Amino acid sequence: MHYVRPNSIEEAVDLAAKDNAFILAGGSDLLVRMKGDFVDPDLIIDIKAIKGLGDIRETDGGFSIGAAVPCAALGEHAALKSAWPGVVEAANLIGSKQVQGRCTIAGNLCNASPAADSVPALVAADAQAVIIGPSGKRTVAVQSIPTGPGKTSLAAGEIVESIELANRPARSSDAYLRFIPRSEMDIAVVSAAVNLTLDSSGVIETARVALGAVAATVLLVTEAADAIVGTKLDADALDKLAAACSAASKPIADKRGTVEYRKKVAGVLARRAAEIAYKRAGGQ
Amino acid sequence: MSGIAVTTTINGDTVEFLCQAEETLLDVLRNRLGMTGAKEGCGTGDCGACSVVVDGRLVCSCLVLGAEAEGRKIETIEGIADGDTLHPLQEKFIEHAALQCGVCTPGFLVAAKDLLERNPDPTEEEIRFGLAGNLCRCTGYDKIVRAVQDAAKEMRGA
Amino acid sequence: MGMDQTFKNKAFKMVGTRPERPDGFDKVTGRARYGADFNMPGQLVGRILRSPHAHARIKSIDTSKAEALQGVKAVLTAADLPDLSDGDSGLFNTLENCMARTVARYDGHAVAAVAAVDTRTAKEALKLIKVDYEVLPHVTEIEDAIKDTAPVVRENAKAEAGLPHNIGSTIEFGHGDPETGFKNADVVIERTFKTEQSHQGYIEPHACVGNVNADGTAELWVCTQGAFGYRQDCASLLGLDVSKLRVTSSEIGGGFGGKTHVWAEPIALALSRKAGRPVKLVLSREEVFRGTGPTSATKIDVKIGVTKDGRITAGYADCYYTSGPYPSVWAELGATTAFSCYDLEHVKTIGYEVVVNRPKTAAYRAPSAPMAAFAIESVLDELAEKIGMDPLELRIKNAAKEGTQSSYGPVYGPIGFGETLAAAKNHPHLKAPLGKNQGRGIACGYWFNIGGQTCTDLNIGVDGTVTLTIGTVDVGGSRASMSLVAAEELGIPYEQVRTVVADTSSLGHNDMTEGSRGTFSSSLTTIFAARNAIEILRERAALMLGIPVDDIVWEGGEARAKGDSHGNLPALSLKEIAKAAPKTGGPIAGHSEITADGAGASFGTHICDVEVDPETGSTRVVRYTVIQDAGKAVHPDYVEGQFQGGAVQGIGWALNEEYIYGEDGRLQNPGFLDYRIPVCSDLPMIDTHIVEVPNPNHPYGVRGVGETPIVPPLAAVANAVSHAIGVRMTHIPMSPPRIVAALEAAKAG
Amino acid sequence: MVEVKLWGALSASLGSDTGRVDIEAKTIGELLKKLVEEYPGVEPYMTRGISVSIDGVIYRDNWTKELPEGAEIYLLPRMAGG
Repeated sequence: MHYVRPNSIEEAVDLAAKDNAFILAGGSDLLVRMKGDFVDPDLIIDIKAIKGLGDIRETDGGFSIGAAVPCAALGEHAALKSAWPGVVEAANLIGSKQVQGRCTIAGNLCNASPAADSVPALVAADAQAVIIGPSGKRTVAVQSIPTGPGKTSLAAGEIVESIELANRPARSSDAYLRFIPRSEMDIAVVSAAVNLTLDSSGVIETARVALGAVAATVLLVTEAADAIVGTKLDADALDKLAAACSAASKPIADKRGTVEYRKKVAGVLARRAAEIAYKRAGGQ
Repeated sequence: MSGIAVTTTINGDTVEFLCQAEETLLDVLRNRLGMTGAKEGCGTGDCGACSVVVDGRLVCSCLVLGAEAEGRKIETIEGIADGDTLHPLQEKFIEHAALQCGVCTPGFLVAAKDLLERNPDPTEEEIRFGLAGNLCRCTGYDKIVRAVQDAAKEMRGA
Repeated sequence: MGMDQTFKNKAFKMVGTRPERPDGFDKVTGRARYGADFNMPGQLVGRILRSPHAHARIKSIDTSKAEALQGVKAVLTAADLPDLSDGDSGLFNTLENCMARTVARYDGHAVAAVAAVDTRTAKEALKLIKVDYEVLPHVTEIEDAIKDTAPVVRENAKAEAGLPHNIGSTIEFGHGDPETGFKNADVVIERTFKTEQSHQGYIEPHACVGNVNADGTAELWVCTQGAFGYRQDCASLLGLDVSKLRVTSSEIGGGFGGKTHVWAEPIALALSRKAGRPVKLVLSREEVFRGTGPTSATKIDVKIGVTKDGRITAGYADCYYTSGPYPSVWAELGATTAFSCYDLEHVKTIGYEVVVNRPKTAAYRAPSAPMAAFAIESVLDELAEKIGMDPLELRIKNAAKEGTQSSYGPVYGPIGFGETLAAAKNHPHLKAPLGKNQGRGIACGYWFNIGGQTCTDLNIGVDGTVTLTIGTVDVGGSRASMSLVAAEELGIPYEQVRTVVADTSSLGHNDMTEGSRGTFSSSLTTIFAARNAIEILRERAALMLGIPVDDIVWEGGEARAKGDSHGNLPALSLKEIAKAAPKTGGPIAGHSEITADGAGASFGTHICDVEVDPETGSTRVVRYTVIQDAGKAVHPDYVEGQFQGGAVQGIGWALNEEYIYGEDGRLQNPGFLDYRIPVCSDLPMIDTHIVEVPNPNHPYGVRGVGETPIVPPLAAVANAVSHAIGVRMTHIPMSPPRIVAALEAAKAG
Repeated sequence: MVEVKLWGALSASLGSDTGRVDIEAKTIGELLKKLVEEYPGVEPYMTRGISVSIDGVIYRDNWTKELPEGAEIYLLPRMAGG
């Protein structure tokens, strides 16, 4: 096993193309998998020394979050927190304070766990991932990266460089909720993120609803969004939203929850997240 | 296999060591540097007993590679007291009987110190959530929370 | 004075105060040394290979490739260990659990071990060991195990006549005739309760360093609840001389019963013996869950009858407890404690010890009592509801008191159960209003407490400072308590006493710190050792003053001449006598070696408020109060700490902690992420109220306190949840999916 | 002569219908010794460990403890703890 810490993204890309090479950003997934003997890397590529990857940049179009930014730093960035409260609250629910000091949203995305906390919020936010690889740079929607538990669409040598969050119109907000048996330090049994924009009268103009831990990948549930667009999130709209989320959920039964439980709670959380997002966006 | 040469700063002292790529910072602290204050309760970031601060960030040292320590500033439980003068948190943990077996105590102190540096006047809820990454099986947390509250008060000079 | 154990209602100067613990500085600075914090020169790294199968015959183990790997110094299988097949079955089982001999009996059962120069080599060597398994059918659940068609967990075990083959033993307690009692009842409730397997969850994994020399001398550094017990077990299992094996207990990072049994320690010693070098063996968290002592899973069928005015007419319980592959005493302890809080005319309990393909059940804090209390206290709660009586009143009405014949036989002496109930009745918690989706539960619990072999030395230094050497491992502050007791007896300041825990070569045998015996037993020997030392101090003072020893009394930490004829003689302080000791006869020390008995039983009453989210089944404990009889709290901080810690372990068990096995018989959640012990943000402050009804068999009135606090919480939380949601919960843990499922089932009728 | 009360299973294996037996003994040690002599069926229970309760106080390992006249004496399985 070798450890390298390249100074440039190009160098990292070259190294990442090698067999059994793993990217180390926060390490909160990689080191756990190494400890459990699930992986035994030949090469570990620490990307934290690469210039820019540790920064959150405010661009003309929004925010660019470097792949090596620890989640704790998201919560300390006032402008980001104010613009994307749902994304930030999701990132700040991963593991513990100690884990948040290490883990990154890019890592959370690339680890491709169906229960990843930040991914539903990023999907609801329509976040884009900037990918650099042997054949250059490309930008894709984050939901296209995880393709199944532990699997991604990234080609050999491809590295996520940053996550991009676009500016939203006024009267927009988002929220993320997850269900865990404890109050902290847990993996989502079910999770839901809602991102919405209101018109001046408080009617929902656009919405995106994403669910975690109820399928092999995060689900973007358009039926759920449709159920609340054009409404002021009245009781009927909320019921329809919840029903759409429960219907869209295709969970497995495992040690963390049953199929029935996850389907039901997916609806419950989506409803609650929608209410929070609506209020944050200025809805009454 | 040759080791990786690392130069780092631990509790203000420059420290050099050799380690293998797969060794964690916790392994290095405990097995190579003889600093056994950080404990391995799980090795997977779930218990907080190995908490240290790296470049101002509270982390589990079991989730950091030793090689990553190069050029960093690391603070451990061994550096919290000023010589034989205990930090107020250490004093309050003893005074409030906030430890029984004591194996989680180093991690709690490192985490609590980080918490109070970020938030000198936390509510009980903020303390509880701030320390949720540290497991204690003996105390039920009651006396730990009280010790942190009291230390915060003393540190604020209130 | 002397060895008189009876309670003397003396006024205390030290006992009952809250000084700082002597090991505090080490523990807050990271200097305290736990199991894994110690190294021996030239030590090797030990690692254990564990069965991936729940049940499999070991046809062969090929270790040749592992042995050939550069850096591997020893590979161990059961073939390297003594064959105890024809000896004591208890020892045989203990050793077989440490390393499977012919059959791996659970997922995680050790089958081989290596000692190598470093971790990487040791891990590599494990991969090179080839075990040829013949996978056998397995059974992990009680309901399946007690079927006649169930896979046989213990192939050579003889079942009791008429009982399924996986029932290792049965036991029955009680008096009167329950059937008669049920006939006299106005309301009878019969229900089945289930609890899942929980783990002690100590934060420090098992760790030791063992060294066996060619001359048969050996040493073991280890985190344990009892160095002497580990010495006895390791020596017996490996054929070592007890006196040649020196065991030193490290600071212990939690045990709760789990570190009263040997696990990897005999393996470390056997590896060292084979490799000819010291071996350090530290278990991973996963190994702790898969390979060391969880508690029993249980199924308990309860039937209780009451009259309309709240008198219990009869109680009956069938208690099924899993013991892993090795039958032990777990069902027995459930059956003894089930109804022990109550004064019953007709009561009967039957315990069934069920063997399953799960890890060997180990003691966990009041072992077996919490599950039985869950069943009984739940039914009492429901009965109270049915007859329209306050649940606390029902318990007050039926509470055991001095003179009551316990459900397991003997008549109780002075006990403090009634006082805990009275304190609960007057507690503001009971009167506090409840909010929406909130419910309140109360429950009671009992634990016997034990004494046992105990030995203590008290040595007085020439400067008059005192070293108290105890042999009961300090698991939660007992060194502070023992210093208080020694200071109390000698009449000197607390700071003048230092208490240390002895290794096995420095003191006579001490039983484990288990059964809540630590403070009870070692305080007795401390008192006796101090009194022994005072006799010598008086003799020396007499010599120094030139008067008869009978004219000297020990008061206020000094020797005083009594009687008119000695009016002008100065009092001699302990320091003055100590300073003269080299000239007056040599070192001054006191000793005590006893089998402590008469540990007073301790009863507790808990009050719990919860709030349940009916949509997600999420439960938060919003208020919790522990009321318990401590006899006399020597150091109240650490008594409260036991109350709080025990209650929270019970809360975790009640709500989330459980072993989850897959269809393949493998443990699904061997880590702190999915085995969810409570975190700080899950809990409120835990209020405590110490009741003090003196134990008549202790000079200060001390009772054991450590275990009782975990007995009531399963029931207290379950009663609170049941009231909050209006549905009776009968399955622990009450995880969110179980609560939602119960609500849906109730809705569906 | 002291009257010794037995728990259920032990009582059955000693062939006692009443749940009690009379033994001529002055100490716990003597009691256990006589018990094995007179009731060989007790042997397996002895191996597992027996405690003796005298007037409600449980003794686990104390052969020298005297059995007072008229005391309530109960045999119990050996208690353990965590």
